[in-house]
Amino acid sequence: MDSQDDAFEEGPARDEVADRLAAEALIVDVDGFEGPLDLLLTMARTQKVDLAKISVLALARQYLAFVEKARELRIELAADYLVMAAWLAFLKSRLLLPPDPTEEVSAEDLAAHLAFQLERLEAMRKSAARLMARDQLGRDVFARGEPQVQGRVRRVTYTATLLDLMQGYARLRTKDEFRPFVMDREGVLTMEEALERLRPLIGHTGDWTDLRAFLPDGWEEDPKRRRSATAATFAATLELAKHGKLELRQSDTFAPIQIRRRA
Amino acid sequence: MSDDSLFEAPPLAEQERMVEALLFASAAPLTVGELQARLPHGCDARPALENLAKRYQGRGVELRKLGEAWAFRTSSDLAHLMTRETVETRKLSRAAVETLAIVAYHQPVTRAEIEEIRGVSLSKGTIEQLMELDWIRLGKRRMTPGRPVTFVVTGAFMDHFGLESVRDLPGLKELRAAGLLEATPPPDMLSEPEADEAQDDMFTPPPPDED
Amino acid sequence: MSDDSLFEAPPLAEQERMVEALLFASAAPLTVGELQARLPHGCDARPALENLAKRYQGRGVELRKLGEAWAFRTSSDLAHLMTRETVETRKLSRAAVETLAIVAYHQPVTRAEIEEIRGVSLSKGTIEQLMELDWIRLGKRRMTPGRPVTFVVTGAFMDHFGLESVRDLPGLKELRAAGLLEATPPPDMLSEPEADEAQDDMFTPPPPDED
Repeated sequence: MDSQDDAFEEGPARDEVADRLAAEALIVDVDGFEGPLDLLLTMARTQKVDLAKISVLALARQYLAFVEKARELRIELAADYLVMAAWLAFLKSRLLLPPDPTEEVSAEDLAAHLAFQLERLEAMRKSAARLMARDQLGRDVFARGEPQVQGRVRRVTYTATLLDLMQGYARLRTKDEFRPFVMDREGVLTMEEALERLRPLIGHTGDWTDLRAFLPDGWEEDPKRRRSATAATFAATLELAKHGKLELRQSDTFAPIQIRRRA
Repeated sequence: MSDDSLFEAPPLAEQERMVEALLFASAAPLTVGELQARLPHGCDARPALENLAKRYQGRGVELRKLGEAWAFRTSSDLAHLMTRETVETRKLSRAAVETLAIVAYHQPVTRAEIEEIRGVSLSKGTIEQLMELDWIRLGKRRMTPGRPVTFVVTGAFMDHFGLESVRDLPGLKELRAAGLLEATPPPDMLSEPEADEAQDDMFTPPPPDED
Repeated sequence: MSDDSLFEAPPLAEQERMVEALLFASAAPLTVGELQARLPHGCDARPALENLAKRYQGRGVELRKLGEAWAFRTSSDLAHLMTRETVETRKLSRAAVETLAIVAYHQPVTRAEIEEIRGVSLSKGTIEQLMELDWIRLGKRRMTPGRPVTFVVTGAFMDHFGLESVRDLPGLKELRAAGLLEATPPPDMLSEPEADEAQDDMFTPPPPDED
C-alpha cells in the first residue's frame, strides 16, 4: 500500500505549507460541503490520482491541517468534522507505527475502507449526474398533452397518498391531548376488569346480594366512577349469567339488583 | 433571405415527425400558423399534416381537423373503450385518513379503539367509505365480551399505497427522522412495540438481495 | 366458457388499434394488466404492444416501456421544439439528487445505508421530497435487527427518467463490476461484535399480520 511508503516520506516542510494553503482555501467554503466525507473527497481530488490509489496518509494529514487551520481562525466546525478529525488522527498514528499483530483490524484495512468510501461516494455523484442528464419527462420527452376522455360514466373515487397516511398518524400520535391507549382509565371501570373482580367473588354468594356490594372499594363516592363501576359490574354479571354462573333478580323497576351464585 | 440559405429546412419526413410530436404533446389543437411558428425555419406544416393524416388513417388514433386547428383524437369507433377514463378523484377527508392510518398501524382494531385513539366518535360514513374503497375490511371478532368486530386493511390498500406489507410502515421515530413529524411528543409516548430505530443507526450489512 | 364462444376476440390488427387508442388517450403509462382489463374479452395486449412499438419506431412519437408499464412519449431528439410544453420543475437539492441515485442504484436501501454512503446524516425533508415526487417509496423492511424500513424507486421514477428497468440505469454494470454497489461494512473496531450477522438469520419476523 502506498501508505507504507508515505511513512518514510514524512515531513518536508513544503508539504505542510501547501497543505495549509489548501486548507485555507477550503475553509472559506466549509458550508459548501456536505459533511466530512465530501470534504475529504474534494481534498482527495487534489492528489490527482485514481481514487483507488489515493494516499490515505497524505489525505489524513491534509484534513488535520484543515481542522487545525479552522481552529486558528476560530471557525466553528460541526461535530462530525471533529469526529472525523479524531478518527483520522488515530488512523494516521496507526499507519505510521509498525503493524501491531494483536490488532484484529489493520490500519491498512481501515485506510482501504476509507478509500473505498470515497470511491463509492464519487461513483454515486457521477451516477446521480448521469441520471439527471437522462432525457426527463416534461423536459426532454413529453406525455400526451391532452389526455382524452370521452366517456360519460362518471365515478368519484377518493384518494390519499402514503404520505397523507403517515402524516395523519403522526398528527394523532403527537397531538397534545393524546394519551396512550388504555392508560386513560382512572374514572372508568372496564367490563373486563369487573369480570375479573367478580369471578372469584361469586363463589361466596350463596344468598341474594345487592349488586352494589360488589363495586370496588373507593368507587362509590365519585358519581362518575360509581356509574362506570355499576355499569361495568352489571354488564359483567350479565355475562356470567349467560354462562350459567349466577342468577340475577330485580323486584321492581329501579329496585336494587340482586345476584347470587347459581347452585 | 440569407437565413433561408444558411439553415436549410429539414426533409419532409422529418417535418412530419416534428408535427406529430407537437400535436401529440400539445394541450390544445394547433392551427397551421401555430405549428409553423414552432417548426424550424423554412418548414411547411401543410404537406406534413397531409402525410400524417394519411399515415394515421384507419389506425386507433386519427388526425382530425377541428375548425382551423389540428389534433389527434382516438377513433370514434373505439369510444366505448374510453368510457372508463372519467374518474373523478377527490382527496380523502382528514377523518378518513386518520381512521385509515389507525387501522393500518393498529390492526386488528375495533371501532371503540379507533374512537379512543382519535378522541372523537366516528361519524357514520367514515368506516363505510373506507370499506367501499376496499381499503379496510372486517377482521376476526375480538374475543372479549360483546365480541366487537375488528377492522383490518386489505390487499387493495397495500397496492394503492405501494406497500409490500403493513409491517413496512415506518414507526414514529422513523417518521420523525424522515422529517414527517414536526411536534415533539412527550418522551414516554414513543415506546412503539418494536423498538426499531435505536438499532437503526448501526450499520448492518444488507443481505445480498439486489436483483 | 360460454362467454368465450359468444364473443370471439377481435383480430390482432384490431387489438392493436385498441391498445393504440387506449395508450394515446392516457397521459400516464398503463400496465399490461390495466390494458387487458379494458380490452374486450380474449384479447392479449402483449403482441399488440410489440407490433405497435415496431410501428412507431423512428416516428415523432414512440411507444416506450417504462418499468412495468407502457406509454407513448415524444421522441427525445425533438425536445428543442417542445419548449412551450416544458414544465418548470423545482430544482432538486444536491442531497436529494444524490439520495435518489443511491436509492436507485442500491435499492432496497435503508436510511442508515444512505447516510453511510454519503457520509452525512440525511436532512429532514429529503426523503419526504422524493416521496412527494413519487420517485421513491417504502420497500420491505430489512430482516436485520431493528427491522429498518427500506426505500426503492417507483414506476413514476422509471417513467420520468425513461427507464425500462432498473438494469438500464446508466453505468450500473460497471459500478457492480467495480464492487461499488456492494454493501461493505466498515472494518470498525469500535463497532458491535460480529454477532450481529449471526443473529440476522435467526431473527424471526413479528407475528404474521393478516392481510
